[in-house]
Parts: sequence; C-alpha cells; structure tokens
Amino acid sequence: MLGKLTWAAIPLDQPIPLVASGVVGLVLVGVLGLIVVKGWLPYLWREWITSVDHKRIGIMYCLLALVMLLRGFSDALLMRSQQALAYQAPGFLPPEHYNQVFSAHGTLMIFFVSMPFVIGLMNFAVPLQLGIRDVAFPTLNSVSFWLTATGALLVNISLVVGEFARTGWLPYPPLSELTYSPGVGVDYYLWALQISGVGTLMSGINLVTTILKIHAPGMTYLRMPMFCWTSLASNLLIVAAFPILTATLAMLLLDRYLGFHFFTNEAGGNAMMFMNLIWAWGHPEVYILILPAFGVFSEVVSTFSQKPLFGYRSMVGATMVICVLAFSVWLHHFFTMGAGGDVNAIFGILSMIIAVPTGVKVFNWLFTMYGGRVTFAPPMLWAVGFMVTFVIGGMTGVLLAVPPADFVLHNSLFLVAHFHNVVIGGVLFGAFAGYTYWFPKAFGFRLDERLGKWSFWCWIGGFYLAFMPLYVLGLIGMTRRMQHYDVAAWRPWLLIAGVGALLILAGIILQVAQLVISIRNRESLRDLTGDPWNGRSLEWATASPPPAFNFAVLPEVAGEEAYWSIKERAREQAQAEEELSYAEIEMPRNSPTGFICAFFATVMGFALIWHIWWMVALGAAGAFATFVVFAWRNRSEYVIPAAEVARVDRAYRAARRKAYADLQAAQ
Amino acid sequence: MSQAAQGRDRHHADTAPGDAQRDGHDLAQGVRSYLIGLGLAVLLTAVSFFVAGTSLVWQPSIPVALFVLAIAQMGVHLVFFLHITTGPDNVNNVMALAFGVLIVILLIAGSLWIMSHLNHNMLPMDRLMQMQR
Amino acid sequence: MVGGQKPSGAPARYGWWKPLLGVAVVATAFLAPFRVRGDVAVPAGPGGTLGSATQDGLRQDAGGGTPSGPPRGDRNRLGHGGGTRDRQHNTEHGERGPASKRIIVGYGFWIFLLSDIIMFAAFFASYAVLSGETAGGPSGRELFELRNTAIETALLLASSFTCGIATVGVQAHRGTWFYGAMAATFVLGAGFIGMEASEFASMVASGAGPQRSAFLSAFFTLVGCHGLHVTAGLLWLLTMMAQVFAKGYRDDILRRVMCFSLFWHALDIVWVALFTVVYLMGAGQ
Amino acid sequence: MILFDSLLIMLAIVGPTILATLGFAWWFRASNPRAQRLPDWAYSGRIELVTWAIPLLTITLLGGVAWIGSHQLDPARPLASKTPALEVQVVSLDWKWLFIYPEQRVASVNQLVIPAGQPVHFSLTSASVMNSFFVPQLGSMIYTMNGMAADLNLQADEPGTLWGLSTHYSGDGFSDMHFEVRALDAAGFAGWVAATRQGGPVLDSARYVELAKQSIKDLPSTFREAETGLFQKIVSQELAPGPGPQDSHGGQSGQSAQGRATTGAQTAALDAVICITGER
Ligand code: HEA
Ligand code: HEA
Ligand code: CUA
Ligand SMILES: [Cu+2]
Repeated sequence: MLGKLTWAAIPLDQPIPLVASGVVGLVLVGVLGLIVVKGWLPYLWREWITSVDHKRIGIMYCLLALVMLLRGFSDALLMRSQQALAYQAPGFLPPEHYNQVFSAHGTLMIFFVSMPFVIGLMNFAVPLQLGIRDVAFPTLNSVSFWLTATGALLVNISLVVGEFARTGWLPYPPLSELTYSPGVGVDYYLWALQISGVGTLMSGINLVTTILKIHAPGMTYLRMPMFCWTSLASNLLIVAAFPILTATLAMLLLDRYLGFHFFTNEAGGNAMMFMNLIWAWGHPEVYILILPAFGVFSEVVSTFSQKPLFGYRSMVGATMVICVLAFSVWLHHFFTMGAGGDVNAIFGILSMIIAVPTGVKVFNWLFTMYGGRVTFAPPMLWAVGFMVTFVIGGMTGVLLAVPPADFVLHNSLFLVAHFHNVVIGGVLFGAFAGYTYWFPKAFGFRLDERLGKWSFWCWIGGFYLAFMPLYVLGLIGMTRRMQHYDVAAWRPWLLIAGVGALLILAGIILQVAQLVISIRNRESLRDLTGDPWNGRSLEWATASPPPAFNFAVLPEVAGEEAYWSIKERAREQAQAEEELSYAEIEMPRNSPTGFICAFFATVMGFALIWHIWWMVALGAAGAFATFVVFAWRNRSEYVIPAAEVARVDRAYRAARRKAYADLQAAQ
Repeated sequence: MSQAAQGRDRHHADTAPGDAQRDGHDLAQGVRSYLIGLGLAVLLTAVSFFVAGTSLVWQPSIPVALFVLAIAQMGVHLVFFLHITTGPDNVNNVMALAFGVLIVILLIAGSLWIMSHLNHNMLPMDRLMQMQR
Repeated sequence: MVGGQKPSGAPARYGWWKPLLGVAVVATAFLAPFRVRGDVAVPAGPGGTLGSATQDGLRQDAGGGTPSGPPRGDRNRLGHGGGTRDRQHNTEHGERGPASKRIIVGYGFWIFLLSDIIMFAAFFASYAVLSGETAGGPSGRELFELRNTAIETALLLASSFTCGIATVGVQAHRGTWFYGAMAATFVLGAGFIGMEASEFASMVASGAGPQRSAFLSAFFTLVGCHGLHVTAGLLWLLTMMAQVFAKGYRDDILRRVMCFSLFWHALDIVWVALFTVVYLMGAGQ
Repeated sequence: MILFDSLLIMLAIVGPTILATLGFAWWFRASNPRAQRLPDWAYSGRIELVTWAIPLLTITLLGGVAWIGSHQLDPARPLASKTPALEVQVVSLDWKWLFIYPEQRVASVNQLVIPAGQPVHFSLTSASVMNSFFVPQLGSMIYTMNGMAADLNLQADEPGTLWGLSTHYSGDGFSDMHFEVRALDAAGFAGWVAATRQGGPVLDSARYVELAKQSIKDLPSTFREAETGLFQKIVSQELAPGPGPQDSHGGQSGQSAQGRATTGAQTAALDAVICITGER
C-alpha cells in the first residue's frame, strides 16, 4: 500500500533530527495557523498564489531563494564545524550524515538558491526594462515557479522522511546506482530536479520569447538594456542545456527504477557517459547563473557612476560569445579521466578563451566608472566587491583549465575555493546587488543603507577569511568531501575558514535585520518618485511598486538608455508633461493552474520516490485533469477600463511631481 | 501609419514558425507545398532504404550516404512542412534553429569524440591482450 | 533473430518500396479533389490572410478581406493588451512594439521544439556511444526488421502530410477537411504506435528487453521516447479535434492547432534521424 | 611548476585589474572634487581594441603552455628513463586500495612500496565505484573506474615516505581511503619483496571476493602470492564488481558501524547548530 515507506523511514531512533524537524513542522503549522486566523488566506490566494503577474512571480522566486539560502547556509556551517572538529576524530557528523550535508548544500545552493534568485530577478526586471506589460506566457510562468517550489519542497521533505542523496551535488554513477545507493536519497534528488527542471525549462522558453518578440515601440535589440541581453543569453543557455540534464537524469532513473544499463557496472553500461552528459549541462549551467549577475552589475555600475555603460556593443558581443563558448568546454571537469593530450588540450584552451570576453566585460565596467561620479550605495558596493573578488576566482578557474595543473588540483579544496570564489563573489553578490537595487521598485521603499553597508563588509571579509585558506589547503593536498582527516597541517587553515563562515553569518544576520528594520521604518524610507537611484532604463519610468499593467501607455523608446533620454528631453524642453491618451488594457487573468499542478507534482514525486504506485497514478491523473481544465477555459484575459488606467496613472504622476518638488524645496 | 506603409509591412512582417508565406496564400497553394514536400520526402526515404539494403554501392560509403540523405530529408521537412525559409520575416526562426543545430552538433560530436578517446585509452579488451603475461 | 520472420540470407532489400508507393498513391488521390475545390471555393483574397471567407459562417475576421484593413485575427496582438495602438504587424526588430500573439505563441513553441530536439540529441549521443555494448546479447543487425521500419516510416510520413492538410483546412475554416485529415492523421499515427509497440513486445518476449544490455537500454529509451512523444501527440490531436468542435475556429484554438502541427512535423524529423541512425545503419553494420 | 608559471602570467594582468578597480572606484567617488567627469563618455575604439587584445594575447600565451603541457605531462606518457618501468596494478575497492605487483607476484593493501629512481607504470581500475588515485608529491592523479584500465606513469626520485589518497568521493568510507607510500632504494625494494614473499595469505579470486566487501580503515597488509591475471579478471568483470552495502533497510541505506561512533559530548555541544537545519 505504501510502497517502500515504513515507520523506519522516519528517524525515530535519532532524536536530533526528529526534534529539529518537529520544530520546523511546528513553525510551519504556526505560520499557516496565523495566516488562517488573521484571514490572510484569501489575500494570499488572490494576490500571490494564483497571480500570473511577472513581478509577483519574480518576488516569490527571490523569496524561495532566500529561504533556501538559509537552509543551504546552515549546511555550510555544519560542514565548517565538522571539519574544524574532525582532526583525528570522528567529529559530530558521521559520514552518512556529513555526505548528505554536502550533497544537500551543493544541490540547494545551485538549484534552489542561485537559480530561483537569478530567474526571479529576470522575471521581475526584464519586462519592466523592455517597457512591456508581462512575459509572453504568464500562466506558464506561474506553473514554472510552482514546479520549482515543488522541487525545493521535495528536497526538504527528505529531511524528515527518509534521507537525501549522499552522492555529491552531481550523482556520479556507479555510486548513485541502485547497487551502491539502495536508499531513497538519490531518488529524492532525481525527482526534485526533474520536476523543478521542467519548470526552469519553461521559464527559459518564456523569457527567450519575451525578450526576442515583445518590446515597447522603438526598443530595438540594440537598445535593450544590458541586463536584458545577459538574460537572453542565460535563457538561451537554459533552453539548450536543461534538456540535456533532463535526459541524463532520466537515464539514471531508468537504471534505478527499471533495471536499465546506461551507467551500471554490468551489461556494458558506461559511467563515463554520465559524466560527459552531466557536464555538457553543468558547465553551461554556471554561465546561466553568472550571466544575469553580469547584467545586474552592468546596470548598477552605470547607474551609480551616472554614466552610460562603456562599450555597449562590445558587451553585447562578449555576452553572446560566452553564450556559445559555454557549450564547448565541458570536458574541463574531467581532465583526469584520461582522454589523452589532444582532447584535454583542446578543451583546456577553449575554456581559457572564455576569459577573453569575460575580461572585456570587466574592463568595460572599469571604464564605465572612469570619469563617472561614483556613489557607494549598497548595490555599488556589491558591484565593486564583485569585480575584485570575481577576477581572482576567474583567474584560479583559468589555472584549473590548464590540464597539467588540474591533474594535481582536481577535486582539491583549491577547486572548492575557485567555485565559491565565482559563485559567491559573482552570482551571490550579483543577486544581492540586484536585490538591493530593485527592492525599492518592487516595494516602494528603500532598504536601510547603513545596515546594508555593514552587511556587505561582513560578507566580503568573511568571504576572504573563509575561502582563501581553502586555496592553501588545496595546494597542500587536502581533497574535497572529507568527513575527517589526520593531517595536522590542515587544521589551522580549517579553523580560520570556520571563523570566516561565522563572519559571513554576521553578514547574513545583518541582512535579515536590514530587511526587518526597513519594513518597520518603511514610511521614512518611502520613495514616491519611482526612480530612487536616478536610473537610466525603463523600469524607473513607472511607479514603485508598478501597477499590474506596468505602464499606462507603452513608452516610446528613442535611444539606448530609454528612460535617461526621456528625462533628458523633459529637462531640455522643461515642459509640462503632456497629457497621455489612455486606453483600456487587457491583462491575463489569475489562474490557480500553477499551484494545483505543483500540488499534484509533489504528490506524484513523493509517490515515485517511495514506489507508491497508486498514488503516482492519482498524481498523474490530477495533473492531466488540471491541464485539460486549464486548456478548456474560454477567457484568459480581463480588461482594465481606460478610466481606471487613467486614474492610477494620474495619481502616480501627481505623487511624483510632489515628491520632486519636495526634493527641490529641501535642497 | 500610412496604408501603403502598412501594406509593405505585411510583406516584411515577422512570421511564426509553421506559418506558410502569407502572400497569395490559399488552400491550393498550402496543399501544394505539402505535396511537394511529401514527394521529396518519399523519394529521399526510398533512396535511403534502397542504399541501406543494396550491395551495388561501395559499402563503406553507405553510412555517409545515409547521413547526407537524412540531412536532406530533414531540410525538406523544415521547408515544406514547417515552413522555415530564409526570408526576412523568418530571421528569428532561423537563428533559433541555427543555435539549436549548433548545440546538437556540439553535443553529439563532442560526446563521440571524447568517449571514443576515453574508450580507446581504457578499453579493456585491447589492453588485456597486451597485458596478458 | 526475433520471431524468425526474416527469410534466411536475403538482405532487407525486398518490398521496401511498396508502402512508399502506397503513400504516394494516397497522396495523389488527396491532391485531385483538393486542388480543384481549393481554387474554386476559396478565392485568394487580396489581403490573403487566414480564412478571409468561411463556409461555416463563423466569420471572425470582420476586416480580414480588405487589402488595407488589419487582419483582426489577433485581437490580443499587443502581448497583453495595449489595445488601441495601431501596430498590427511588427518586424522582429521591435520597431513597432510587441509582436502579434500568433507569432509569440508560434515562436515560443518553436523554442520548445528545439529544446526537445536537444533532449533527443542527448539520447542519440548515448545510443551512439552504447550501440556496440551488447554484453553478449543480440545486436541491431539481428533484431531489426527493415520491412517494419519501412512501413512505420510510410505511416508517419503520410500522417505528416495529412496533418499539413488539416492545418490548411482549419485555417480555411473547413470542417470536412480538418476533421477528415485529423482523423486520417490519428489512424496513421496510431498504426505507427501499434507497430512499434508490437515490435517492442516481441523483442522483450524473445529476451531482448532493455535490461539485457546497454545497447538495448539505449535503443528502447531513444525509440521509446519518440514513441511516447507520438502517443502524447495522439492525445493532443484528439483534444484539438474536440476543441475545434466545441469552440469553433477561435484564434486561440487555431494557434493551438498550429502548435500541434509543428509538434507533429518535428516528430517526423526526429524519426528521420531515428530510422537512419538506428535502423538503417544498425541493420547494415 | 607549470602551475606557478601560469599563475604568474595571469597575475601580471589580474593584479593591475584589481588595483585599477579599486583605484577608479576611489578616485571617481562623487565626493572627490578633483576628479575629471565625463558623463557621456561611453565609447573609445582604441580602448576597446586594447580590452579585447590584452586578454586575447594572455590566453594565447597560456594556451600554448597548456597545449605543450597537456601532451608532455600526459599521465599515460611513459617517462624517459634508462631503467625499464616497474609495473604496479592498482585496484580501488570499497574502501581501500589494493596494489598488485605482477612481476614480483606479491600484493598489498593500503600500502604502496616502490623503488626510488625507477619509473613506475601503474595500471589502474576500480572494483566498484569511481575513485581517483593520487600521490601529491609524485604528480598527476587519475580516475579509477570499473571495467576500465587507466595508465599512469610516476617516479619517486628520492627514497622517503609519502602519502597517497583517493581524491574522488566514493561513499561513506571515502575519508579513510588514504595510504602510505614508501619509496625505497633498489636494494630496499628487493628486500621488501623478499620479506613479503615470506609470509601472509595468498590473494586468489576467493580471497579477492572477500576483500571486495565494504570495509573502512583497513590496516596495511600484504599477500605473499597474488594469483596471475587477477587484475585482468577484475577489469574484464570476470570477477563481479563489488557488492555495495549489504544491510539496507527501509528507505535508509546501510549505515556504517564506524559512522555511528559519535561522541556524546561533541554531539551535545553542537545540538544547537543541527537544530537549525534538522540535517541528519
Ligand atoms: C551557489 C552556490 C554556493 C554557495 C553560495 C555556497 C556558499 C557556501 N559554501 Fe558551498 N558548495 C557549493 C555551492 C555553494 N556554496 C557546491 C556546489 C558545493 C559542492 C558540493 C559537493 O561537494 O557535492 C559546495 C561545497 C561546500 C563545502 C564542502 C567542501 C568539501 O567538499 O569539503 C563547504 C565547506 O565548508 C562549503 C562552504 C560554504 C560556505 C561557508 C558558504 C558560505 O559562503 C555561506 C554562504 C551563505 C549564504 C549563501 C547565505 C545566506 C544569505 C542569506 C540567508 C540572506 C539573508 C536574507 C536576506 C538578504 C533578506 N561549500
Ligand atoms: C558561476 C559559476 C562559475 C563561473 C563563472 C566559473 C568560471 C570559470 N571556471 Fe569554474 N567552476 C564552477 C563554477 C564557475 N566557474 C563550479 C561550481 C565548479 C565545480 C563543480 C564541481 O566539481 O563540483 C567549477 C569548476 C571548474 C573547473 C574544473 C576543475 C576540476 O574539477 O578540477 C575548471 C577547469 O577548467 C573551471 C574553469 C573555469 C574558467 C576558466 C572560468 C572562466 O569563465 C573564468 C573567466 C574569468 C576571468 C578569467 C576573470 C576576468 C578576466 C580578466 C580580468 C581578463 C584577464 C585575465 C586573464 C587573461 C587570465 N571551473
Ligand atoms: Cu572511465 Cu575509462
Ligand atoms: Cu566548467
């Protein structure tokens, strides 16, 4: 009846996780109870859960990422403390737990922190920057988000029921095959990623179509803000890479569930093929993450230098070069498999070539600052911190791309240091920059700057303290994924790294504090202009938070920096704003499709993991029914009358005029 | 916008994949396109099957011939069934296709290249022969 | 060898042309009436967009027939609203704002198809790498029946053609052609699936199932994945017939039919790669 | 060596980049009245040329280094030496290392003894999952995989005691998959072989099957006699791959005995941390 699921799956014999999951469960129930009692449920359902508004969905993506970030970070702290303790000692985490911890940390950080964060930012900002009303397929967008959330949920269920994979964030066979991993951990991993992978793929298709086909009038390709370009590249990579992941994981699933022999030791299976395919996805994946961050920095550096982006066309070219090259370097993750000198050298050199367009980007940001009037609000701090940090990480990446060097550094902590260097110094800093930069747009008030700066300094200091020692450790021979070790020389460096992680913790606490305090003081931080940073692109041309339809009248774009030129023109002509002619607007209707789909997907995923076949059938039938019902509906849009549009827009304009007048009066 | 401009626009308009050329498009023409496609496809398929089964052709060239025929047939399908053309209205569709094809080639060719080297370096049977001592 | 049906010794050279000839005959039969009625019944309106005249009386395109009037087929052409600006058609350069909904949907689906093809590419790559790993089990040469493959190919090709006819029919709002051609497509596609299923069943029965060797795992996955796509396509096909029947030639329904036909044709393209790489090359090795 | 060369080449450009970043950010800060402002400056063909050219040239140089390096330092490439190479066959098991000396017909577990000054050719495979064989002081690492045999050529120049390990995660016993490497002079090596021949069990297929079962922290041991062709039987999978965990129950896969040995005091001290995550 319940497949493999028995009471043994719930860790009754292990008090710590039991209590912990109990606490988590209680908190969840508490929050849900509060929502019900306070009567927020209808509001949440109407305005968020069923929303197909790209801004709302973007915000929910970021929220998911932040929550998972906390989870991923506690994993990181666990690892740091284990390694600080486990010198000639078992430490406090036995291998089967420690191995779950690093696997869960990597999986969460890449798939459920970085991915949702960058997708959330793109979802939020791209349509605004393009001057349009929504993405190409709004309902699909909501489905994408909820499927991603399903994946995250499944990973977290594995804490309480069963176990998570102990195979690393990429489950190399034969270790991940049934023979060597008979538990459900790998199945949790696989189904969580398959389900969220579908969501990611659909979101990629959605954004590619949006960026290529829907623009405000006059917004030609070469007038799109840099962030749109990098988003385009990133989503093209999603569309091209995620199917490979899906296929690869499907093959592993077939091995595990139906006794196929793709990657097994028996019957001619070939595990090397898994590594080949997973990295054919995996390397593009890291550029999927970093490219939107590059876009954020392009926006931030130019805004806070009060200058246009230097070498815009070069930047576009560099972005697209990275996009294509990303697919020609994947072998650098397994130089040490022994494909021979020719293959290794070619892939090594192709990997290094990516340093060229990336370098161009770095230099162009540099020259964007040159001659600028640089102000150091938190987004700009993250950007400068990024430029310094990422360049170091990129350099060590290029070093790893030299095959003879990789033959001694592969899988060492040097590698771990490299990728945290680019992933924290690049992706995460980019996400934080974007978060502080667009927060006022999303909510209508700024984040507290002082706490933001403090948090930044803790983060950057903590980062260097936590990860520079890993370079040293790698060079003196410490390998990754060690649950304990006997080498005395490693210990001091691991202790320093532990202290670094604590400093990062301080940064995180400050960030949470910043959020809480900013919400409390939101009235004094309120921004009525819609343009708190004196921005240059179209998202700043509308109210904060923007109305459902974003723009009352689609803006006419006349140059590369759409909003800047509008402001310039207004300033030059010093004229009163012309009265716009408003028209009715059609907007997509809310739809619970995404949420319901995700519900059935969760049921189905869980049932598949535990081999509860009747429940699988139930989930599949439910999902199909949802789909048919959705496809059968007759009206997918509603109309906002022109009068309502006019009312909203006039109110915003009046508020903005007053805000600017107040500002002038204050000066 | 003047009417003339609009008329011109229509010709240079963007097309969705699968949309036949809009100008002068009617039922008969639509069917004709599919018929030509079918004819060509049938022809190419027939040749493929013939080549595969025949002993008239130099044997080692057969895979190459099959490969070329398959590519040609995919082209026929794209043009006559999916209406992908090189017209200015189709730039985006073709670009996307080109990107997709590029990735497919990189993936398949790259995998085969890598795996053949790995297998060559580590294939048990060849080596076991040498190592037997 | 499976089922022992292959006459001994003879390479699979016989009879491959018969089913193809059949398709050609059917196709010609299709042509004759269609052509005439097409010319007569549907005057190519100068505006020439979809269905300027309809026999079903479901006239949606009020202004579609005049040369200057915007084709009203895309009521929501400005993405999501923005209704009144008169920008009907757009170049891909976005000079004039968002593209029409038909283009957006078509393009989105096109991107999806490309990603699907990349997924197939991963399965193809695995098949290519593993095709020699028979682990002492049967190889493609012993298993594949080229005659079956030829018939399957013929069925799928014919269904691609009838599917094309269905799209032409639906755009002209002509029920007979649409339903007839869709039904034909369904029958042909179901025939294909039926043959493939029985081929699989006999392989499994003879001990050449996917668990036998890496080669067979890769074979079943690659070909089976295509088969699953076709099966999904058949379900979709029925849904589309039902939707057109229930809702008429509405724009959003027409867009879905267009997507369906793209899907169906793309599956045919995948099949071309499949029969070439798996069957023809596999049987010849 | 190549490592530091490459590092230097890159530092030559990355260093100035970092300095320029900090410099520009500082000098052009809004509160610096002396900085020159160019609010519309967004393009300079000459600078663009330089921004593309500098990394391109650096990479050309580095690419050359990489090309030559990957061929010369390819682990499968025999070392130039007058003495013929010693053959050692390496099998990674769950979770220990087996070294077979086909010429000397002895074998050892978790202990590698090699002659100094003589090249050693390793043939490597795995009995179960992937591992990676690495002796940091000697040079390159290489993956070991079941059903496959990889090559690695190394040489210890001086006698001494070194340290080797698996660098590819392979499951619960992974952290203990390290071994001692003793490089002895020629006489010492011959002596070791002779001594090993004197005692200890025989390694035949049956014994190997026992050895292939999962175990952690095996003490170094030796075999006086190793069956001929054992390595080939492992590579060709004539001897079945290692069996994996044996005591699985429910959704949990087997937990190693060693893993449960958590000390109470440490657990208590870190309860709090775990509570945050509930990570097990
Ligand atoms: C995006 C990716 C990402 C990120 C951000 C991190 C962040 C960190 N990682 Fe990790 N890590 C990986 C990806 C990442 N990691 C991967 C892929 C692996 C390999 C796994 C494997 O081996 O399979 C790995 C492995 C790994 C190891 C194992 C090394 C080994 O194998 O021996 C360790 C050891 O300490 C570690 C440490 C850390 C630390 C201390 C951080 C810290 O920097 C922690 C960072 C903290 C946060 C990211 C948190 C939070 C911020 C907030 C909560 C915001 C607060 C709220 C508001 C803003 C409102 N990581
Ligand atoms: C966002 C993530 C991200 C990014 C952007 C990068 C960027 C790069 N990475 Fe990294 N990488 C990872 C994430 C990332 N990586 C992860 C997660 C892993 C480990 C996975 C695992 O095993 O678990 C990894 C592993 C990894 C390896 C495998 C090592 C091994 O397993 O042994 C290699 C080897 O070539 C490599 C190389 C590179 C290179 C060449 C770049 C380049 O793109 C960097 C280019 C940037 C610069 C060079 C800096 C700026 C340039 C200039 C200032 C110009 C001048 C500079 C020069 C000319 C040098 N990476
Ligand atoms: Cu893997 Cu040889
Ligand atoms: Cu990479």
